[in-house]
Amino acid sequence: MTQQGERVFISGNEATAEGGIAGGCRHFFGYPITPQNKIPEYMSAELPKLGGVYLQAESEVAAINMVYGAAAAGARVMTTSSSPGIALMQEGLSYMLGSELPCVLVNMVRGGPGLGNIGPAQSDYWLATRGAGHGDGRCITLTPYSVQELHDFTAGAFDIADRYRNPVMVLADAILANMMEPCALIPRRELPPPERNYAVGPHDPQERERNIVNSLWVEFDAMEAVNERIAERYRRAAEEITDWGEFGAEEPEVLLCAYGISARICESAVMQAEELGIPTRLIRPKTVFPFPAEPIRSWSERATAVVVVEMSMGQFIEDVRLAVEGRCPVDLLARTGGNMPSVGDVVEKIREVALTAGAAGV
Amino acid sequence: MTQQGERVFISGNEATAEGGIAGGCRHFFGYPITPQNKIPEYMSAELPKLGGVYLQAESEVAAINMVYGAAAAGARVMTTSSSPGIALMQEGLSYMLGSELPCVLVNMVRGGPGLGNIGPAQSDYWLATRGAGHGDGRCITLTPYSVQELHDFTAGAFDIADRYRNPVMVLADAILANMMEPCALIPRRELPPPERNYAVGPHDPQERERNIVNSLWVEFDAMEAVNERIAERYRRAAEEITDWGEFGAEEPEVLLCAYGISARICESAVMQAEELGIPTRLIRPKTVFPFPAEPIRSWSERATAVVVVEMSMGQFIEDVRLAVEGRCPVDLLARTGGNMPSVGDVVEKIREVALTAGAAGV
Amino acid sequence: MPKVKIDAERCKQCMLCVEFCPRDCLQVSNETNLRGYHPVELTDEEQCTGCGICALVCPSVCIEVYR
Amino acid sequence: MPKVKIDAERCKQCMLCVEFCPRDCLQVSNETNLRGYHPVELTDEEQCTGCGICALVCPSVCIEVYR
Amino acid sequence: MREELFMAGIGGQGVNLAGQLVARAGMDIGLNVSWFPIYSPEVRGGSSTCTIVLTDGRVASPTSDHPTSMILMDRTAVRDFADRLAEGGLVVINSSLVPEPPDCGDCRVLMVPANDIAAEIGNERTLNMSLLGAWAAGTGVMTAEDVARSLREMLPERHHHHMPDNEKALARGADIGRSARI
Amino acid sequence: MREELFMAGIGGQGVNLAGQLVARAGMDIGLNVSWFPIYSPEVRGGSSTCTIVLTDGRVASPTSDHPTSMILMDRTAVRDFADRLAEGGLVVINSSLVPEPPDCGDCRVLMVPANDIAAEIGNERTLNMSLLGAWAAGTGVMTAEDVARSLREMLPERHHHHMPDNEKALARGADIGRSARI
Amino acid sequence: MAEETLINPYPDALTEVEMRYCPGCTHGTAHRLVAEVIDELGVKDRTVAIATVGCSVYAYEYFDTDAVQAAHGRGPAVATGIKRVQPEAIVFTYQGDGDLASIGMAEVVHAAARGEAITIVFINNAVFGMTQGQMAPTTLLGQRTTTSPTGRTVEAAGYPIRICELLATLPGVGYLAREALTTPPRIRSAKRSIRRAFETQVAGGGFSLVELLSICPTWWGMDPLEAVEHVEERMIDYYPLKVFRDRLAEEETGGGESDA
Amino acid sequence: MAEETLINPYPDALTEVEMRYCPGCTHGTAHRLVAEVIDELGVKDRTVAIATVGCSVYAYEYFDTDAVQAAHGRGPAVATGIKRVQPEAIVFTYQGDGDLASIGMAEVVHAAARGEAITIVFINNAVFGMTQGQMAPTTLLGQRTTTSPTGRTVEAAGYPIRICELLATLPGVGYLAREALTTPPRIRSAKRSIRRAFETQVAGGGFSLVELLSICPTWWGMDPLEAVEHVEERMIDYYPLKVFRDRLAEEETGGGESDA
Ligand SMILES: Cc1ncc(C[n+]2csc(CCOP(=O)(O)OP(=O)(O)O)c2C)c(N)n1
Ligand SMILES: Cc1ncc(C[n+]2csc(CCOP(=O)(O)OP(=O)(O)O)c2C)c(N)n1
Ligand code: SF4
Ligand code: SF4
Ligand code: SF4
Ligand code: SF4
Ligand code: SF4
Ligand code: SF4
Ligand SMILES: [Mg+2]
Ligand SMILES: [Mg+2]
Repeated sequence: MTQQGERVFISGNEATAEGGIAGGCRHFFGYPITPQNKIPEYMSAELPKLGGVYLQAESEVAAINMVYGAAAAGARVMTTSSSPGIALMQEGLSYMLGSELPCVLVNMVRGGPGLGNIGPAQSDYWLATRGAGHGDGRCITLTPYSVQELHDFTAGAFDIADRYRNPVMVLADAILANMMEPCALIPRRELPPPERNYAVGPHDPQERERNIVNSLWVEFDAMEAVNERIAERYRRAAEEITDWGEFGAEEPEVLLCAYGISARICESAVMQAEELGIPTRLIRPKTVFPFPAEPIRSWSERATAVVVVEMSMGQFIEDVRLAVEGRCPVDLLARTGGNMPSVGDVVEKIREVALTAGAAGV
Repeated sequence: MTQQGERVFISGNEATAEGGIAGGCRHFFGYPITPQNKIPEYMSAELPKLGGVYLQAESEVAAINMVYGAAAAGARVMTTSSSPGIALMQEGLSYMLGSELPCVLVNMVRGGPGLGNIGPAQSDYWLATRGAGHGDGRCITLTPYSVQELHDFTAGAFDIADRYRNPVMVLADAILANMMEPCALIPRRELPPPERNYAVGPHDPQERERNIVNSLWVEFDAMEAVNERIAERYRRAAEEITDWGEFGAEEPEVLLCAYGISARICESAVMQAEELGIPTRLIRPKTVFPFPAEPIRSWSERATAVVVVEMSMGQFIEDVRLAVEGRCPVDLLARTGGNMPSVGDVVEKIREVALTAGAAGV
Repeated sequence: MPKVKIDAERCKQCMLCVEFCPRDCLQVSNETNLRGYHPVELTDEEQCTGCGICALVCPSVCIEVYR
Repeated sequence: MPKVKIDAERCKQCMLCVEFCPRDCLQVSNETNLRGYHPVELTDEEQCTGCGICALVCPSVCIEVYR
Repeated sequence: MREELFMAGIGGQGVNLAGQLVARAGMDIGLNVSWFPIYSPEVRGGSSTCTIVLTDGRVASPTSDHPTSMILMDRTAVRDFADRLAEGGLVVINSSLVPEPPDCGDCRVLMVPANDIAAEIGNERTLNMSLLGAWAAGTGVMTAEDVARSLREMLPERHHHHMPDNEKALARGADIGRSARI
Repeated sequence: MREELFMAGIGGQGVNLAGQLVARAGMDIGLNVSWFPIYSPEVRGGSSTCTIVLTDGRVASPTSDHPTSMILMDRTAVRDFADRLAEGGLVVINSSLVPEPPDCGDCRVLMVPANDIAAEIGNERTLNMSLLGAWAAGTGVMTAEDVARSLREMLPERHHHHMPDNEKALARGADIGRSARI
Repeated sequence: MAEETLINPYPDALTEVEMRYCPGCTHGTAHRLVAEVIDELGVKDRTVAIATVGCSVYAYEYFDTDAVQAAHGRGPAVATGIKRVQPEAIVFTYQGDGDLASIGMAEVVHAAARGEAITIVFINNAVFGMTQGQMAPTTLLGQRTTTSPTGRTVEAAGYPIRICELLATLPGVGYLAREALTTPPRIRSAKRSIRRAFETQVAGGGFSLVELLSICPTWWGMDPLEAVEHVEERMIDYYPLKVFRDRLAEEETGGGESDA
Repeated sequence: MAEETLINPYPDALTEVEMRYCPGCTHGTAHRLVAEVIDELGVKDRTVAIATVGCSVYAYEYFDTDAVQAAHGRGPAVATGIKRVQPEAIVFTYQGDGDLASIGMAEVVHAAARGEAITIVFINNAVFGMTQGQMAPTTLLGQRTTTSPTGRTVEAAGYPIRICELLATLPGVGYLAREALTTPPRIRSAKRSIRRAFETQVAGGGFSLVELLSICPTWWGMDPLEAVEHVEERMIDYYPLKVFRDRLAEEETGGGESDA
């Protein structure tokens, strides 16, 4: 992604925080919540040293609105939270979208619904990809699957947010947040501030007109134009930044689809299935919005069955099914509430669908 | 739906409020927002007369949490709002789900994102059907398309909420809220309070153990069990309450899919298309979660093309595509930001897809 | 002599200036502006001291006082 | 004679009772409970007046005082 | 039969209440009806429009691409909306405010000096009634008496003393309306 | 080569830090590694577990269905987890707290009296080191010296005076570990 | 008349856009006073106005400065975000009583507690104007609104909240006053307080807020003059006009907070 | 020893479940006092405890009454919902300073303003305990926390909020006091206030809240005794112990609010 620096053994939370700094973030507004507390802790120690600002908001509602203000003032700004906190940010996110402001959010998803627990989960998939509150906007959503990717994706998220003037969500989970792995750090850069001709603040009136950041469009046509502008950006993003990884057999019988920590488990399952003689390929989105429908569609034409593995009751699977469009059966392996699928579970599921597909004579 | 009473000429907002009362609601907590202000106004005048409670909450966040408390105490309780307010209720909704509490919400959707405007829109489809905050829960979602249905569905929503111990959302829009039509009112009934063995409050300790309403499940397996229990209820709901209307040609060339106010416009378009010699059939979900996938699937096998009409950039269409699964092309007619598709727009789209399908020799 | 200019198109006929003018020299006119209001006018130039009170209380910011 | 009973399994060895006992008759014992704490015990029954202060300050609600 | 009536004007509730009255009267004579407004954002003033569908069939869309009749109450309304009238449609215009009839092909135009009529009757509140009377007679969807009957139902008791004036205005309008019925 | 080490015990950070040390040492000798914890909800006390993957290939899943080795620090840990060990795996047990070896088929068991060793060395903080030393020697994935080297890197300067004690404990453990290597 | 000069030039910090308020609504008066103060302090080019949600939502069209429209009640949080990025900016929010005292209570209290260097112009008209006259937290007991149709009662809705008295307990507050936009002397006094509040921000003296008792003829069901009288006779009674804190003055005279 | 009697029977309103607090944490003490009061007033069977989010989240396991777990900060809103449905219920929330004074500010102020007939037990330990010791709105200036690693400063985070002083401005409040869970006399006094607060609810005297200065040895980095001393020496200075309002007493003596 960028020039690599020091290689350290580090937790996902710390890698995320340091990724933010590497990406040029100097303003952080957040409210503590497990399992991502190490991020604000890290930021509160580091940002002041860099002349930046760490501010603990009184709530997630306040946090996202501070982010809104900071983004309006032209900052590379970030907030991080976990499920209930992200739910509270929905209105504010919608305002960011309506006002076409960039920011980076991290959601270290935990078991839900409600207070739930602090175990890992992937059940905020819709909240990320279909959320951003009311209205049509969506968060561009990145799904790292390692500490390294948490770092890299968070750092890269700022450029994406700027490019499309849209909130970018890094969607991970309680395990990725807490696990430790080696990570090559991107050097902290003072970025040249990108062109922000929309930002408010002290200015020379000779140089520009006054700026207004606003999401109120009384005229229906004006509002519709905003929606179309946003949709057009999403089309561009789909072409420019859709990203995914593939792993496994070149002539797969079974196609596995998973993202984030589930994809890690699936990689092990791919290897074990191979040993059992069931050629299996994993497609794992690194972006889920925009969604890599194309590779899933084309591989699903060559496979006899698709297995989706996710730590939710069936959210991600809808995007997979929208890509597969009936080309072959799509099966679900779901664990929730903090539980993770085991490698054995996945292998068992692969064996099961391979058998069924075989029996069906496909 | 139930025994019919007086027939009056009434606005959607008033019909909704009176529907709530007819459905047994005596406790209302809400925060004003256009275009549904007539609902709290109506409730503030009527409920106190009935020995009920109208309380204006300090915010939508407070409102949904008051609803949570009232539901925990065993009340038939309701709140109403519009898009930004519903976005603010997401965390609270997730808690209701996690604690398996019933309630009724109404969302009179307006143009978004952000502050947007007060025109009609259908861009909270995901917020309703994929929302309910973080975690896997969803709102059972009803989509009336007339003042009468607003009344009837709202009244009926309380039974559904009780049956599945799940929030039920009545999803309408600024036009349905404000338009006036004749409406046969369901008589106000004092319902026998349904069995609420979970409710807290003064009690005789001889008669029951203490009750705990809670969504915290530290044990992953316990949390997973909650999710499975909820999913099981959704499966039951899919069988028991999925509902939709159909209108138009028995041998359709084009299948129209739309809900709510869009479906009204589509009915006119069906009639006009018929006149133009393009047999067209409308399927309009009355419930969008659970979704009537089955009728759409089977009609899509007989039609040459599907046209989805919605007042959003393409949300509802995903559920249609998940039902159609590639059986025929699915096209979108979208208007947003307060704009509505005209009947002419829809007819034009029908003609267009009929031509394309014809040209493709289907 | 002081002079009071009222932008008739912006006046909303709220009567606050009329009420607070210490010299009672403002009155509603017979004109109707585009919004349908009858704008206020200075009826007695002689009386007006140019004190500016009318402008001070005008919520429509449509009174100019010259002195 | 007053008597103080401490539920050793619940004691978390916070020392608040030891500190506040006006007669200094409580001490950490050599036992280790399941949680790994050394529970407090009454070392000097004679001294104890049964005043109940130890129980008053005990956050673990694990002291019973008989009088 | 399907009548799609579009009404537009400035001045708060007047337009909307008049539209609701037509719809209500339609309901009272057994038609299927809907009334649907678009407010402009200002709290007061600004222009209001509403659409009323009256039919013996299914209302279906409460909106209208090309209304079969219109009541346009001021100049802006005529400028912005007149050309959306359906072919052969009827347009009722408040000629007190818009003296020159719009140019709308084969449409039928009824010029009703509503302000003047109200002034003559000596009751400003009857302003919309002459327009409704003209529309009712002009379209034949209902009679001025139907409108009056429903108005009496809708009006709070304490306003019933306005009924005679309203009925007068309705009748005056209906006279003009009948002239356009061929 | 792929080693999946599972560790469990009570008492806050001890288990996690020891696990992190193994992973870090693995990284330092050029392996691909991951460390992954499950905390129990209480702020303090309660049991902790963690899983370390060490491999010259792709780490893939950081979890382990059937760990190839385990370090179990107390009775609950043995009760709850011992039977998940892979066939032929190695289990290191703190025999100061769990005197009787678990019954786990063809597994290899190393009984390390960690508390006693720490007491002998006179430094409670070295408790986990003898277990790690035994594990390192028992699996051969790394040497006790590798662990010591990485520990020095991880320890803040102000704790370096503990290093000699830690090295002693590692060595004592390694002695026991070597005995199990056939 | 060559010697005649305009004594009240149209404020530079107001655009020419005609304000959409109802006749007599003192939102307009408040806008003018704020704009005059911005002009007088010469800070127009570094001012950022935060429009919130209420009848004054279009404030970004009226103030001729950089502007941000904020979500309902969240103005102080948005202002905080801006100020922390651009400490040189003069940031003010313009909030109604629904916006500030109802949904935005947490944000205003916390901004004040933090001593956030922002200014708040708080329009207390005892009602939700924009959404059709519902009860506000500041609605007086007995007052009829569309959601307290028989008059506000303590039993159903509790007591009206006095925001200044509440915030006066917070040491982070540098300037705090309540004024009324009714009579000419009061309007002059209101302007002095608004000016003082902005001066406090310019001087780095902490959080500042001016509450302005304002009329809503439309939803009070009164004409503007009756409404003015209602403020004078009823509102000021419950909401006394007062400078609650003026830290700059206290510092000048050596007084001030001692307990923080 | 036949004449020996247990002078401190284990409260009926506490379950046997062992509380999960750290050694010395006075959350346990507070629980016990509340349970004793519930017992003494004989209201156990009509009490509904609202557990909120913080170290005391499991309060629903500890209080042997009906219980509801509420979202972070929303306890007063949940309590309001319950009380409005079941006016006979005795409803109390148990909230930490993060829960009540940070995210829950709006809800507590509004419940108090409404004079909602609920009781709040407010544990002020000047830190977010459950989430690993972050700064709270009540963290003292200079205090180190995991998110104020070099000590809280006014510039970065503003002043600590005194909740009682803030709420004392609201006429809806019937009972309001600050106590400390440190020494035996203070603990006895705390119990008297808790009892008074519940009595106020039982008597229909409005909203009641007792703030309890509490220790968090774990995140203060102190042992329990040092922590107790810290409260005595530092916290009480900023948070004076006081009965701010006792409407029942005022009514008895004929005093009380006159301005509402
Ligand atoms: C989240 C949200 N909830 C509710 C609303 C609806 N709303 C708009 S303005 C307003 C209240 C306005 O009252 P106030 O702040 O007193 O301003 P005023 O109009 O009286 O000047 C409300 C409730 C909204 N826009 N957003
Ligand atoms: C919406 C939401 N945000 C954040 C959290 C995380 N959280 C849990 S407890 C807590 C603060 C607890 O502090 P306090 O209320 O002071 O209680 P204590 O643990 O100190 O007793 C936070 C921020 C959450 N559960 N929900
Ligand atoms: S300037 Fe003074 S005297 Fe002249 S009109 Fe205005 S208020 Fe009256
Ligand atoms: S104060 Fe202004 S708006 Fe009101 S009447 Fe006078 S000139 Fe007109
Ligand atoms: S009862 Fe009193 S004297 Fe006896 S041990 Fe307890 S505190 Fe000490
Ligand atoms: S106060 Fe209780 S928990 Fe603390 S040491 Fe004494 S008995 Fe043990
Ligand atoms: S509704 Fe009230 S506050 Fe709003 S503009 Fe009109 S008078 Fe002013
Ligand atoms: S973390 Fe602090 S507040 Fe929480 S239980 Fe431990 S000592 Fe008590
Ligand atoms: Mg207001
Ligand atoms: Mg705390």
